[in-house]
Amino acid sequence: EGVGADRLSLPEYERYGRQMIVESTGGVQGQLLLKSAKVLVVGAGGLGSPCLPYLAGAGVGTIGIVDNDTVEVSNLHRQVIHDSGKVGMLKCESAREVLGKLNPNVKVVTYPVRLDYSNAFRIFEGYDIVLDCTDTPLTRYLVSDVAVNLGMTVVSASGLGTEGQLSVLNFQDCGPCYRCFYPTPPPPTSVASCSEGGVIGPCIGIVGVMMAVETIKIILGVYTKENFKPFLMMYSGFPGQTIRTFKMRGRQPQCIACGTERTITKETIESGIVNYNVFCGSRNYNVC
Amino acid sequence: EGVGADRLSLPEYERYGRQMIVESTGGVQGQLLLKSAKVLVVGAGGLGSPCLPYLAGAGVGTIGIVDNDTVEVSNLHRQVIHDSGKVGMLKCESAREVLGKLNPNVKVVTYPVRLDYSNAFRIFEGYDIVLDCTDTPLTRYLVSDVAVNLGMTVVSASGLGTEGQLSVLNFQDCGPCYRCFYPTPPPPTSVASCSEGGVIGPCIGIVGVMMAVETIKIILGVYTKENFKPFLMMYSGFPGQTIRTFKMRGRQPQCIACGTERTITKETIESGIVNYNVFCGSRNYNVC
Amino acid sequence: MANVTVEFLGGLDVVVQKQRVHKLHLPAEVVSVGDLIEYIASTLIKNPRDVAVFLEDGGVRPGIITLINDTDWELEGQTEYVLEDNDVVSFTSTLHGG
Amino acid sequence: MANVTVEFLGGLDVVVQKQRVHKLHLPAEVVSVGDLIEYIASTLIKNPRDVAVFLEDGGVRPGIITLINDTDWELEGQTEYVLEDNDVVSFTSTLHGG
Ligand SMILES: [Zn+2]
Ligand SMILES: [Zn+2]
Repeated sequence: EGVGADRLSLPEYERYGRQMIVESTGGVQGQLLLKSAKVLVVGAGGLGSPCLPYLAGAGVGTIGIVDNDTVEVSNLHRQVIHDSGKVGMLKCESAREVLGKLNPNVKVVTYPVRLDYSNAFRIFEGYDIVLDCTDTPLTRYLVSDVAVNLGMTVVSASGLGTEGQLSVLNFQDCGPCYRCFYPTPPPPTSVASCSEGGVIGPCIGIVGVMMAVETIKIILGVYTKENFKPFLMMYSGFPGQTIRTFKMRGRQPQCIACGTERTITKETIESGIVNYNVFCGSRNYNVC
Repeated sequence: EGVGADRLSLPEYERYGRQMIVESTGGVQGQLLLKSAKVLVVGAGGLGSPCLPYLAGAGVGTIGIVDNDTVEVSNLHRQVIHDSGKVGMLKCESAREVLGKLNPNVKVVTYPVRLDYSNAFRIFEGYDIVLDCTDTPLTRYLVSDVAVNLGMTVVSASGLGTEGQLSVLNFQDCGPCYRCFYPTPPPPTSVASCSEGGVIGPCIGIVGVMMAVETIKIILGVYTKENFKPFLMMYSGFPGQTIRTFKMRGRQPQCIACGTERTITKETIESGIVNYNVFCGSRNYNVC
Repeated sequence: MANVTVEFLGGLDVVVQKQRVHKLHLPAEVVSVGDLIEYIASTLIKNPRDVAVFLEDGGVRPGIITLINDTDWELEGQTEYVLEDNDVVSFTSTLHGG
Repeated sequence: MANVTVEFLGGLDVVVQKQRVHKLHLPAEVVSVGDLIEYIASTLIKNPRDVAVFLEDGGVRPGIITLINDTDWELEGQTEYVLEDNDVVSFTSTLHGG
């Protein structure tokens, strides 16, 4: 179906027509923005599963997927992009298969590695936006720090139980970063009492699809430097379904990652001076 | 993996463990409720696509799918359960294939027919809950009328552009029905000015996943006759993502479907006396 | 005299220049929601053909739900409801797409 | 004297008997959000071991976001903010699951 990145083929018009006629997408121009967009999704689990098909379906031109986990039966109640026949397969490869069938126009690149300080820059470079669909504080700080250094916008989300949170970080390299919100990492011991929280599949699923909506808005230019206001959205599934939007602080001048006197740079990250392992307590962090 | 409906096998414990430990699900008892639940989904399009995998993933024991449409390329930006290789295939069969791979414990029954007054009762009977994922007023009135006559709860949703609506109707045969909210059908001519509205995939996607959350709550008994309050939820995706919950009227005594002097009965529906074709103008209703 | 917010949701903003939210300073003679509906039809809707999308036989068109402060107007007295300062009146078309 | 609503979100309700929303009629000496935090630690949290989930070094534990009327308390003066009637103060743990 494909033609060059600067125009749409007839099959592409047919495929995307029903979204191109929505005024907010900006029609052909918007579709070309989607086509030339490069989005990196870190984690093909409970958030990445529902998010990825909508990015591919919408026609995001290049999608990278970072995940070194393999599919387990216990994932499938919420990680519905995978299936029982793929147990043991790498999640990034499982997802690639699905996206390739859904929309062959999309270029899918997989990274079957655990994201860490030594490989993050190499993986992130070349992408416009990164989606943080990971499940540990370590990676959340790392994703944010690397994105800030590369000037990338981050769509960051998380979920547990019946709740989820979503934020757009380092928006156009002027919004707040993860460290602006959370300058001090949480102590591993403080979260012990509610360990093993579990999660309702469609509750984290909604948050994953919300990430796709935010990503599309960023690509289409719905958010601008002028109108963007830092926020944290909080979804709750029980007893009633609600989304609350909290107005958040802007970029913090004293932030060690994005502030005026930064100490978190490509050099300090890659040399291992920034100690991400401080978050790696023995506690299970998927909790509260 | 399966054993009888009254207990869980070890593989089922493994598969559902991460949701069973969420307190709101009620653990083993809740999982058994899901296992014995029979849910009918009318429409495997923009709403059914994201909803169905979460119902199957959660372990809803029996899922019926009614849809006589075939997959088209122009559907795929939002109907992400299907794929490009399935163009021309019946949507209900395409969905069945996906659900079967995701969770082989689930019994999936397909109805490749257009729901109408003559076949609705035969299809609905035996199910506990029906999900209205259809796209015309005709079917919305029909689904509600038949459900009221069978005492079934309806999870009804719709979406267009960047917005969506969701309601739980005829809850436990005492909540309001679709006709309580909309006693008079909209005139076909009134909606001409915004025809061909289009839809953003993940926006209708979120509403579809929200349907799965509501369905699971109904099955688990989170809503009771005592605490259930009629509502209409309204999701908007642009510019910010919001869910608003409107408090709605209860069952209307004068309602011709669920009121004290009903004229819409199995007999009047099946004999064709209730004229659903009045909604079938030449206008495209997928609009406003 | 009342300052009210009026919203047009579910695509209904097409009748009011695609502006979803209108903050109105109402003239003294607009007292009830019924008055407000007349006021919208005569003042806010610029194109006379659009009135038929909003009204039918003088009432809000079937398929449009009216809400007063996020509550179904059926529970609030419908057209009789007397507007208060800072009230939010919302009209939403019923969506049918699926 | 102020009547405020306090919410514990993101799983933080474990420290207050799993009750997410508390409507409090505060004693006169609870004036600021800082006072409120002490009040919560001494009165609302029943199990002394749970205080460490909520507080660290006398302040709200890292990883918990505090909101005053849905706005980050960093924008409202943090602990110094003087409570008013009907204020909503929310504490939410940061979720990490994905
Ligand atoms: Zn920062
Ligand atoms: Zn009724």
